[in-house]
Amino acid sequence: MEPADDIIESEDTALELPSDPMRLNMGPSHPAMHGTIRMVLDLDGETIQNVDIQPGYLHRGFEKSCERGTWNQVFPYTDRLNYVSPMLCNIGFSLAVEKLMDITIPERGQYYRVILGELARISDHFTCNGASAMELGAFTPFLWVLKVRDWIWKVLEQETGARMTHSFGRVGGMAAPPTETFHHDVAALIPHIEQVTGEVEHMLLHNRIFLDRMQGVGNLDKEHALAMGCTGPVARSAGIDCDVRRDNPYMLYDRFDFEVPVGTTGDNFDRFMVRMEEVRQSVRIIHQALEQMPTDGPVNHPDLRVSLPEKDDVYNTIEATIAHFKLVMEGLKPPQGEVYSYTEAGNGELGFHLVSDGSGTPYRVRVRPPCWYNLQACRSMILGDMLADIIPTFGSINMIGGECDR
Amino acid sequence: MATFKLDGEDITFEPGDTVIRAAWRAGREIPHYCWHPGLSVAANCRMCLVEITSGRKIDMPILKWDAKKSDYVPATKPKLQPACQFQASEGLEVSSKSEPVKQAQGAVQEFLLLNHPVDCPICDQAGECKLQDYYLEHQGTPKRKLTEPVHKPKGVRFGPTIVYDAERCIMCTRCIRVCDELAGDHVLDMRERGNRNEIVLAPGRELDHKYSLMTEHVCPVGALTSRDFRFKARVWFLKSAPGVCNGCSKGCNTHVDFDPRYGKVYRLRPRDNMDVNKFWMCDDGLMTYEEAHDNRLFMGRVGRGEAGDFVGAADAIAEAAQALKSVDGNEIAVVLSAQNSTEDNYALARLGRALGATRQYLAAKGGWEGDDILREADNNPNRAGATAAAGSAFAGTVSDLAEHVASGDVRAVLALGSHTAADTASLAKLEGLERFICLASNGGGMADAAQVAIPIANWAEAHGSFTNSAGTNQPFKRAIPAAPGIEPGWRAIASLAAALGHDLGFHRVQDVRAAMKPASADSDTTEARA
Amino acid sequence: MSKAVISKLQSEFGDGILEKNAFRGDDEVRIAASDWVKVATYLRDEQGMDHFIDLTAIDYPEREPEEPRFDVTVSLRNHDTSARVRVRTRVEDGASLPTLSTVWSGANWAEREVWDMFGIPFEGHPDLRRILMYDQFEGHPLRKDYPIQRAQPLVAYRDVPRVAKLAPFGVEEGQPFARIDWAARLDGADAQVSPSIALQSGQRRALSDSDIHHGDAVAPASEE
Amino acid sequence: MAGMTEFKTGESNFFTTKFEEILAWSRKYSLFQYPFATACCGMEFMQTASPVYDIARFGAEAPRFSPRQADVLWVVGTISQRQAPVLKRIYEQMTDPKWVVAFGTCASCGGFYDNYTTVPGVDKVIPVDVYIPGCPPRPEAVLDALMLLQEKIQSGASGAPLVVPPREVPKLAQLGVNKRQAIGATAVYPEGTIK
Repeated sequence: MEPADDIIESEDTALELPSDPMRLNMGPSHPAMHGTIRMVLDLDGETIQNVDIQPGYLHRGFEKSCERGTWNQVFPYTDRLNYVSPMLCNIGFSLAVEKLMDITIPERGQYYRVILGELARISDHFTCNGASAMELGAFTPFLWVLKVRDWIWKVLEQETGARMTHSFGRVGGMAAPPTETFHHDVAALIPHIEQVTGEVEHMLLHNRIFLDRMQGVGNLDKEHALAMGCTGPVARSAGIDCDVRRDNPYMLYDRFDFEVPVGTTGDNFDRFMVRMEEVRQSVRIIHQALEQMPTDGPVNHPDLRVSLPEKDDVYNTIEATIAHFKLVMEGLKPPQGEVYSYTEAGNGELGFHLVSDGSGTPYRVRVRPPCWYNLQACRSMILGDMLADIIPTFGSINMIGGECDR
Repeated sequence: MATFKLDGEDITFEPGDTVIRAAWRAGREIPHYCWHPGLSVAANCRMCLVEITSGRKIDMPILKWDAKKSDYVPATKPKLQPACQFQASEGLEVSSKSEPVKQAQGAVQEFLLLNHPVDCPICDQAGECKLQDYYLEHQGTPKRKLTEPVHKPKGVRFGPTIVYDAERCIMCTRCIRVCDELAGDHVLDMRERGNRNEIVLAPGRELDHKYSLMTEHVCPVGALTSRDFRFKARVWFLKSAPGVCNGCSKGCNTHVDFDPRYGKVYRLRPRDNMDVNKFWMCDDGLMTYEEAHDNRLFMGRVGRGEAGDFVGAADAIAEAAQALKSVDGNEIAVVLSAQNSTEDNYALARLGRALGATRQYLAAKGGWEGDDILREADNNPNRAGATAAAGSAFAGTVSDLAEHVASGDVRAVLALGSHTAADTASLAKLEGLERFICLASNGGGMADAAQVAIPIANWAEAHGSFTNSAGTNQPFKRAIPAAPGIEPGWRAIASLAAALGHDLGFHRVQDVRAAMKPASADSDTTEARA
Repeated sequence: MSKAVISKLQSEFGDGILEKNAFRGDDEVRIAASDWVKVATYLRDEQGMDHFIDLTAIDYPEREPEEPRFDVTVSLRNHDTSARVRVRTRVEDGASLPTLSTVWSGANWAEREVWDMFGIPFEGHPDLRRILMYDQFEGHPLRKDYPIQRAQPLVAYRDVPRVAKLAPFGVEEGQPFARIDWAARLDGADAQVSPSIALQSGQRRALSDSDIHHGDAVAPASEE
Repeated sequence: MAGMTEFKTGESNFFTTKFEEILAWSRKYSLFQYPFATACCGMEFMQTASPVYDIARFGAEAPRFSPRQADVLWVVGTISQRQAPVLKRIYEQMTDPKWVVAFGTCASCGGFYDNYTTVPGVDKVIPVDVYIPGCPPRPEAVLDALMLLQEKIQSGASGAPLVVPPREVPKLAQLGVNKRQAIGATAVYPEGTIK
């Protein structure tokens, strides 16, 4: 365990008689540890003197597995990185390979990606906030957001065919164009999202227990957060005004008008509120995207070297058959090179560091998991706090095992 | 050295080189179908058209479609030249990537695919097909022709080895040229013209000369397929290891194509080696891959025929050591094999010297006739290597050995490999012998005659080397892993030696090769060291 | 923005910058391992690269022995200008690299992961332990020569006949049929038959139709 | 309820049944569950517990995060080699009678994580009663699995995993089966090749 040099002596511990710290094991099988994190705590009474956070219980060999298939065969694995918002991981990887190949997909496809991605972001934030509320005893909001998440999943299922793990992204487009009812369904879904957002806030923000356990707990210092590599809501709550969608606009995010909520103290309450506000901003983005999205036109990149031809042609013309064979049996071949492509996922900057040797198989796929670094910063958040404060703090980080341990 | 510029890059060429050949030597590929480095120039596929940017411009007037005017307008385009026929000259500047060239390549590609059947799912060439590769590289556009493609004969039997599909054929005439120029047998020719054009056999003939598989090998598309390889495997799943053909003492370089999933060799292909086999191999050589799996010894055997019972390799080695212990050195005969790798032979010779055996015999195959193209008269890949490994002169062949056994001079035989030219009569003489150990990868011949048979890996399952009749030592590499418990010959021999109380010090194949070096140079030194 | 940083680096370190690269707009420099901490500190203090993004490694076993085996890269971001640079260096197999966790505390876990996955030790790291795998694990899984299917179970698998039937994979089974067999490839015998697939295992383009061009003589086998 | 007969004797009614059956009946409708949720499947487990699907309707509402109070161990998600000892320990801490449900493909067979770090199916470590296919399984599948488990509890069977009663098999699949039987599909590898 690392030496805790930055331990804060709180008053009551100073008054206590000196005593040996108690070593307490939390997790990996602990309801609040999401089943995949182990914390070894040194407790002085109830005050956390030192903590050793041990991830890795859900290491599934993502990066190694990517080095054996084709580039498009990576998508099922990316689904299971952040399994609360798989679509964002899909899009992130598509954009990374497209950056490697230096192509951009047609506008309609980009709007499609934006809308699906923002829906995924909403379900991600809802899940995090609802779950951390539940862990503090507020069970009803949890059930409400799960209800909404199921509605979102129904829309995603109609579009992609799967509730959660869509494997819907492709290099150079999406697996399928939008369905006829896509616009209507999303438009019909949005009011429900807004309503439940309000309901959840109304319930929780008048709950004294909830506020007491969230406010002023798990503070995160700005400079420390930067050095720790925090991104996303965790960083924004600490007053770091960064959002890849705005700072380095990818896809069409420079066309939308949205704000980036920023917290002040970096405590759990700020993280909660930042996520709630981002849900509203995502709704705004979806509204604008739905208006701007062209109703017809291609979704996938036209080049047959990148995207699969129509099945009809594959069965009837030799050209399409050849393209299909080459893409399926050998895979598309990005040029030799190395890129780092980053997008704003539910937990922050999701980066893909790709190395291609010019072949149809990835040479190296490094994913920069946002919550890996957010979880790293968790140690300094809970040092000096009480044992019970681990629950809201850890919950508000939204550690997703698949993404953190890969 | 004279040079010319290809896409701005200096390419050196020898006098008489064409542009495409000079580029090929320099490792630059200009797309081509009908050109083959080993064949004469036909220049009929037009895929290798390039633009000559130096010298006087030759511009041809054309009519170009103008979308704005929706009418044809006069324009010019440069006269392109086939790189396979254009002589390279000092200071020449060639572009194989300029816009007109790309257009031409795309047009040729589209033309070749006009009537091509949708056969990739059932075509053995799929995966190594030039049409597929060049489609993605040089065309990439969907089909524009909407009418029914022309239909031609499919599945025509050309001979015992080759089947022809006229619909897939692009009429590059490589097969015709390989028959004419390699085999010297004008059995194929072309008839009709335009989209009726097809390859035909000479009347009353079959494609049955000794190099018929080379027609399939040079065919850039799936028109000619080998009846042996047809529908056996998909080349996407095959891997390939560098090998050396064990058909004859020419030592043609091969690709051993195997499927790593099943550890099975599916075919051999010629590997370029300008000093030995250029680009070619003969049919019999290509079919030697079957020995990799036919009639293999997977277990050791103690006892002959019905009486023999099968044991593990280790037990067989122990049995052999038991049999050899009680025999005096000069009564042991060591039989090297011209069919096995130099490493195995050398290890056995070393063991023989360690045992004090003075009699060395050579087992070799027979029954083969050569020609003046590739095939040597001797069908043993490693006679030279075995001789070098022996270090001293041989006391004769297996039939001589049989005589010596009958006369009682030899009371124990330690043989390598099962192949022998000796007739059954002489083998029958050996079958009387109580102490007859044979290390072999395949059954039959001496392996069946032996009292103790020890299984070893064959040429596809172990690293090794053959020395061909020209005296060049050519190493080859393991393709597939040997069956569990089966070791390479030299290692089996080393463990046999260990069982007999001699340490040959062979642990890795490098050890054997390091010890061999003086062996090939001078035999006395190895005698001293042994 | 990041171009300016690169030129500043150039003027500051001169020959210390071994290589500059801007593929697809990713500005990166390669430096010697000896300058690792120096350049990092300069970037943090002088160039305001206060946002630590990522640190990872890439394994090039075929580069040995001429060149060091591993590439280690660190990606950085300037929070005020949101400029990004990537710094890379090369490390021999077995050699170590000074830690960056003293420069950016965020490098702590990243370096532990690189040690865990690639076996590159970092000098001066506060506690260099495995982080994703367990201590009993032998080897470093992300090295190209570690077979992906080699599992090292902590709990002995149940020995019931039904288990074999129900679960498809044993300890040593799994994903043996990757498109690239690295053991064979490093042995030189992983040539692909299909010329276009041959590219996928990094083999040279076929020139004549006997598609893989190994050169005229085959190198002696490296290992039996 | 199985094996129950009703008697009417005028003023009062009473039932007779076997003690085991009344015990099993009471057990199967008050299952305390231990959700060992590690990965993606946990999301679907949440949905199953959510109002939309509401697993509580089937008498398995209360989650107990102490193995000593739990009857059913839901292994929800991928089990890595590093996690396996923890899982085994928890299973051993549970009190009999106890049942295990392998939730999702990873828990059943490792799924496509067949690599150096993933346990190829939790039944390599602990015995499993019900397997749920799917990556992740739909909530309907989860409810179906719960009902299967209840059938098993009622039937009193123990040990061997529950075999789903045969349902209608598509024609093609049947053909495949017959063909495989016809050619006696045993030898995956040709004789003498590497395993």
